[in-house]
Amino acid sequence: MASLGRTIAVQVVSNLAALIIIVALISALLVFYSQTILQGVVVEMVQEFTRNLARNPALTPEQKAQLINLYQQALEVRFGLVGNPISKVYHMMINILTLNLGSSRNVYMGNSASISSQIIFALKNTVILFFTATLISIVIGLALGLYAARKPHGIIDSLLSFFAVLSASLPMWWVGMLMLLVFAFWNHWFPTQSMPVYFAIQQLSQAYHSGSITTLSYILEYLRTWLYYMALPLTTVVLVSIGGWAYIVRNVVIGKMAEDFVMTARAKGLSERKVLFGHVLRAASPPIVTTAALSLVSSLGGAIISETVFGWPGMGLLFWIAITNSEPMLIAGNVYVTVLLFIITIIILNILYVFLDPRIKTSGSQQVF
Amino acid sequence: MSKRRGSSGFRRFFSDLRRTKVGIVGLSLLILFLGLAIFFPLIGNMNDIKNWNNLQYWRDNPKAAPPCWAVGNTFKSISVTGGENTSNLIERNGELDGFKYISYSFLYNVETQPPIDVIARFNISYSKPTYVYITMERPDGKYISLTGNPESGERTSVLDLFGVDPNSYSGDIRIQLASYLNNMITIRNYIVPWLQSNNVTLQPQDVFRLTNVAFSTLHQELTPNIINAKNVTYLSGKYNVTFVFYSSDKNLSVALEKAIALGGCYGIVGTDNMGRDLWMGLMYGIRWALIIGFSVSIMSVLIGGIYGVVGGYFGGKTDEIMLRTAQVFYSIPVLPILILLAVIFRPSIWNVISMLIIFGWPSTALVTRSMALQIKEETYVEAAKAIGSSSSRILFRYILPQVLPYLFASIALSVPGAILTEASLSFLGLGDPSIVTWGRILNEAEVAGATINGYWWWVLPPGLMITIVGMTFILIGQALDLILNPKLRR
Amino acid sequence: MALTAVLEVENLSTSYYTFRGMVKAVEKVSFKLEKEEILGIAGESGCGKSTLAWSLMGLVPPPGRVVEGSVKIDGIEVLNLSESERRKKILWEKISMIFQGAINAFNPVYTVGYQLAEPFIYHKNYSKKEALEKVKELLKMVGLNPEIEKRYPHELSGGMKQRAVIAMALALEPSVIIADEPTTALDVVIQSQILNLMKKLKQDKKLSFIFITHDMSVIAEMADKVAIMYAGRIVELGPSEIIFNRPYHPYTSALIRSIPRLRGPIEKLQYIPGEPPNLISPPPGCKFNPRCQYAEELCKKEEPGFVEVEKGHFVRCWKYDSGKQSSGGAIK
Amino acid sequence: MNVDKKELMELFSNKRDIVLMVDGLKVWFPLKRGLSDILKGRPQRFVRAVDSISFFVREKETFCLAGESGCGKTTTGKSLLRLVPVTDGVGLFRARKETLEDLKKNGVNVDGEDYVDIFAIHPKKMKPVRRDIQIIYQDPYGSLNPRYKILDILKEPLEIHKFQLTEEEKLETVYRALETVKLKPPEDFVDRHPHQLSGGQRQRIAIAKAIIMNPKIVVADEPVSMLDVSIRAEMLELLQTIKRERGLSYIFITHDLAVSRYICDRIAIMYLGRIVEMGDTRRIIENPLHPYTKALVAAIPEPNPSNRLRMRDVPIKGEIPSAANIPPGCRFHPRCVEYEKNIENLKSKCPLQDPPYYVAEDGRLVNCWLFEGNKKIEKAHASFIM
Repeated sequence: MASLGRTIAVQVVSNLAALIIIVALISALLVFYSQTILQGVVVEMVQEFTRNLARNPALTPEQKAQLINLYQQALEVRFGLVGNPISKVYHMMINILTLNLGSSRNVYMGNSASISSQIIFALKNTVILFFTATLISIVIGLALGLYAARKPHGIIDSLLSFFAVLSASLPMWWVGMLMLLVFAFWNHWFPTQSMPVYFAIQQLSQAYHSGSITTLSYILEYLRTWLYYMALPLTTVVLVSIGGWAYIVRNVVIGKMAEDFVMTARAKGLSERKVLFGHVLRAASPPIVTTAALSLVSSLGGAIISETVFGWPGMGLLFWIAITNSEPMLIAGNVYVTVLLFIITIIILNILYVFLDPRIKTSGSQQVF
Repeated sequence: MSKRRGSSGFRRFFSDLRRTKVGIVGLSLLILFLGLAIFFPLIGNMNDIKNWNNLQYWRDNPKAAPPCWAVGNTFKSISVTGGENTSNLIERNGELDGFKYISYSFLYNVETQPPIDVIARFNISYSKPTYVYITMERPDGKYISLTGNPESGERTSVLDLFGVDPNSYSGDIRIQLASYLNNMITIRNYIVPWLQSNNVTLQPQDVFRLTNVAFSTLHQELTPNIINAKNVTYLSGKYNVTFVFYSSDKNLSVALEKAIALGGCYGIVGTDNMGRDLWMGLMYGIRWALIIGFSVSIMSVLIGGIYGVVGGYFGGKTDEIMLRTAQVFYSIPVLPILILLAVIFRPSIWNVISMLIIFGWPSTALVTRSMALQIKEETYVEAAKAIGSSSSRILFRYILPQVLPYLFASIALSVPGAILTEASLSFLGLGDPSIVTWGRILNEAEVAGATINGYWWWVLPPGLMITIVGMTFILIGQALDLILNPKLRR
Repeated sequence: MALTAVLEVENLSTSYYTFRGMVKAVEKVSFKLEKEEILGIAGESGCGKSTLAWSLMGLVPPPGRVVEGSVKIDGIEVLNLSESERRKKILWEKISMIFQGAINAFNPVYTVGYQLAEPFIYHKNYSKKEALEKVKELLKMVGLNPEIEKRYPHELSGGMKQRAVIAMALALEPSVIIADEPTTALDVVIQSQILNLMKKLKQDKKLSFIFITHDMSVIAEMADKVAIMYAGRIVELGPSEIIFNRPYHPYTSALIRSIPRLRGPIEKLQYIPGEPPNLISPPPGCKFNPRCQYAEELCKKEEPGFVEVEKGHFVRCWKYDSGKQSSGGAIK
Repeated sequence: MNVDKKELMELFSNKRDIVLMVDGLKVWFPLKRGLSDILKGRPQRFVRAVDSISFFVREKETFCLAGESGCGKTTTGKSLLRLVPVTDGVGLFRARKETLEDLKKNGVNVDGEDYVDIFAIHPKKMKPVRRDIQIIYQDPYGSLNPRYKILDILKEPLEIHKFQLTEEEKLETVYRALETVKLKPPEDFVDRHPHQLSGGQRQRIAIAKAIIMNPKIVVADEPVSMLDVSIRAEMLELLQTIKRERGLSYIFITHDLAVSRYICDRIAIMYLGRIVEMGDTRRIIENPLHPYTKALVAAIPEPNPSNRLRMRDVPIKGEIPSAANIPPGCRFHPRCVEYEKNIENLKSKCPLQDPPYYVAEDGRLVNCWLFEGNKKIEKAHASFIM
């Protein structure tokens, strides 16, 4: 068992090191980013400030110059453009790692400018959409993959492989555009933008609190609203990820079907169903669970472009808004949270892997990495 | 002797590829795309691509027009050039009470839908004040004069219509009838009087409504309340638009460059909102897709492959360090960082490609490392050591040849990813503006709200091309996987 | 005393339909297994002995299929039973299998105890607790510490895994037990312990075994009756004394004389020239003719019949097929 | 150079008929230490695969290393070619003249005028010696590079050691090697790939490859155990004819004592990395002295059907321990039936001290306290040459 503890410790350390290296990379990029881009933003704001100052006759030119100067410095401090780059990178890293991200210039999501609350708000939405979509596609994919694996090279199997090939090369955001075109533009079943889901929810809760609708209809209405706004993005994500996922399951299961213990189980008179679900699936569970967990977590990063196309207020859209509005700390926070969740999952997976595959418990060699 | 071994390996390799069904489909599609990419200048024309960003070049095309095969009863564009002897063009010149005149009559036939515009381009030169008179004759014999009618003493100078120096000028002039007619002054001066003369009741607010339908109204059946009639019926038959240029300058010369009656549809895949021919963009996009796809996948697989094999074979410290770096790269969320880099450095296509390579190699490295670890344990590798072969000989003659087939498969399998990521970047507007790629076309579609305006021909084909090219390589990759020994990849 | 046959096999043939062609792995095999008897099936690699084992249970792995023939266990015809009937009534209840220890006959993610309990749970629908008791008994019976039921297969040594596999096969005390190369992967000392264990179990539990291996010495150690297989056919079948001391078939005698001995004079070992037969395009006539020193024209054209030269001793060779030729007696 | 080695070299230089003398060979693999082991300061533990063995091989002799799996016989064979790291030991080898010259050229101090200590050579400088010591592996399917044609497999040794031969001469050598292993006509085999050959044919290619540079010693690691019995005899005969023609010696590794009785001159029975009995093969098998050898011989089944009626009595207990924790004293004592029988007078020796090597009447060596009366060999020294 000792060597097992050692392996997990090594993995945890190496993953944390990876995290720190990534945060360092992001901070370096963002510092460089603020040097070039934000400098421009500051210059604009200062010019605008000088213009409306010029209209105010009461001030003498010296006072105006002084005020402009003060304003410029305040802005530079606010955007963190002061001090030598290395220490700036270092400070930014510390801020990111300790999650004190401050606030963004204006409110993009949720109701407060604090970056952490906006990220939580966006994360909540991404979880609602992408987590459920990925879960659905895992469940359907599992069933499809298992079904195809029972008759390798049968009709279902070749159909599945074709669909997997197709969905592996489908750009998700393009499928989103098509969905909007067909369902939102041509027959108006669904909204073209999902951002207003929150206003609808707010009106709904006001109507509920003012007592004008019953709890039951509130709940039904609540679900209907969510479904109404979420339908298109949800089906897109599910459509694109089912194929690939079913293909992974099919390959792993076919691999396990060729093992010797499958013949043993059959010889013992177990029905084909028991052999498949009892022995093969259980033996195939370690790789399947690992891939499932990894795809679930990487979905937390949201799909930047798909969310932009649908206007779904998730982590992806927040990242894109942060990019277009040059909000360095919002960018940093967003990426950091995605990577943090990814690495935490890998660590949990390494530990979980031990219980899934007893061979690891004793030899301690296997690594999800 | 050994040279032949290499080539026989490849020949056997491609003969296997042909055997599998999947391989045949993939291979034929690949040959098709390679052909289209290499021979693009023959099937498309290069200056379409050179002028992709020069909007002047496209101004004669209908804007955001669907492909003709898809739209049933729309007007099909007709165009004539000066001097072409066709029934659609009648040229006349001569003198009339002291003025030299040159006139071009452009005739076009309308079945159910009128053209959305009539555009004419002339090359004119004169040294005295010159005037222009445009009339339209409808199939029902009615005449509409669209500029000052010289017979009733009104003269419209070329200055008013073309904004050129009225006294002397030599060069090109161009007019778009629809945009000329769809403004208040022209409507009040010429359209309203003509309509009233044909007893069409016009309330004041109807005039405003005319501003964007004036040109098409001229093609309608004349009934009293045609302005707010529910279903519009157009007068079918031959229309004749005549451009007369007259000036006191005896050596006035006017040459018609081109006259077009613009149809409601265009070409094979239609046009975007700048009138650009999307078919050209799509076909040319193949070239860039393949360049990006191949360069990224080949480089990242080779780098990753060698790195993995060396790490796996030599093991120990190098392997450990390699594994950790590959891990770091592997847990980086690729798209956000790529977007960040693209925003900061505004990269050219070649920087984007190198960025994709930097993020691409770890996945191959991890697989080839585990393969090298497996092959290293084979008896024939130890036997090679026993007869004294050096590590490099073992690497290149024993391990790499076994890993090579897998590298081919993973090159094919990583092409779609590269194309997709570049397309995503260009879709966000971060691609290289100097080149025509599918991602960029889709970006322009998204910016112009193509989905919300229903321009399916602008949105569907580029995405379809990305998918089909991607599928081609995955089919080839799967075929290669089928004929390799899968046990090595576990 | 009239021994009742627990297993009768008549004219059994199994072929594999690979994309390279049809491989006739087992061709017209017939034999009987009496109660409390061990039938040894010996043959070199590729002679079809494992395919025969799986065909007896009607579980030939794809692309193989049983082409013809009948297999009766305790008088019940097995091959034309429906899939579910065979599973419920025959497999592991009437006929079970001892696998080669080396291959992972156990599912690595389940404990040894659970996999031994499965037959009780599915066939006899015992509860988990009752099944566990039976498993502990089984483990004691094969000389293993009952505690290992909690352990996983990879934690067992080769010898322990082999004993567990034997215990699993004996769970429902079936009438016929097929042992497919049970000791091939074991060291000689552990092999002798396992063979002793199987002998003891045969006497105590009155079992009937089919013992399949390529090692003739192990066959001599265990089998009452021996069948020698070559290219999918039984070329000689008879009591082990006859097979080992006065073999009739040229292949059997060559095989016996190519085994190096531990005791007695060191004679020059005889070997059989040529390569093992290619089953996709086998030579016409008797399949052994290319490597047989007595081969004649007839052997090259037609396949000899399976002739009972004396009580319980069958040979497939033209030298003894009285129909065509008459010189009898064993080959020296 | 410690005293023993000097003594050994004198002995070796005047025993001209001995081609290889190994003394005190140890191959210990360090065990991966857990975090807690390092913290508690526990000493580095080893898997003692080969635990100090000494033997010699004469010219044209087939010396057998026999024992069950995990006894260290293969590791011993491989250590001669330095395919495994050698922890300790002297290996005096009478190499060919050209090999000794090449070794001197790349800076190796050659001990004697016609021999060298192969364990003292740095692995990187071993290349010339590899011409003179070759290996044949057990698995015919795994020992040939699947991507090579047979011609390339056989030509590779010539290319690696830069034999000054033209292409035709190389082809000629390859053809002669194929004929030696009875793969006639060679033209049929040269262009084929390993997967197009049967197991027997591939093993012949492996033998051809081993003898193409006509080495002095060939380590044959279970060369026939994966072949069918019917073609095994043919292969053994081939090995013997090659030995006679080319005057090379075999180190024949096997677990099957019947095969070693047929082909080997001298045999060493190994248990847990140590030689327990060594001497003339026939005498040892017909009348084993060491308790482990007795058990080994008793356990081997014979092709005689009368055995089926009685249990085979094998005088041994329990299972083989792992080489990571070898029992104290005589490593066989926990399983030894003789120790159990007269535990009284042995309980001070067997479980406590490692037995020395005694010389039995017929000159064989036995590593067991039961033979305390006999002549003892002081150091684990090869000087006991009969």
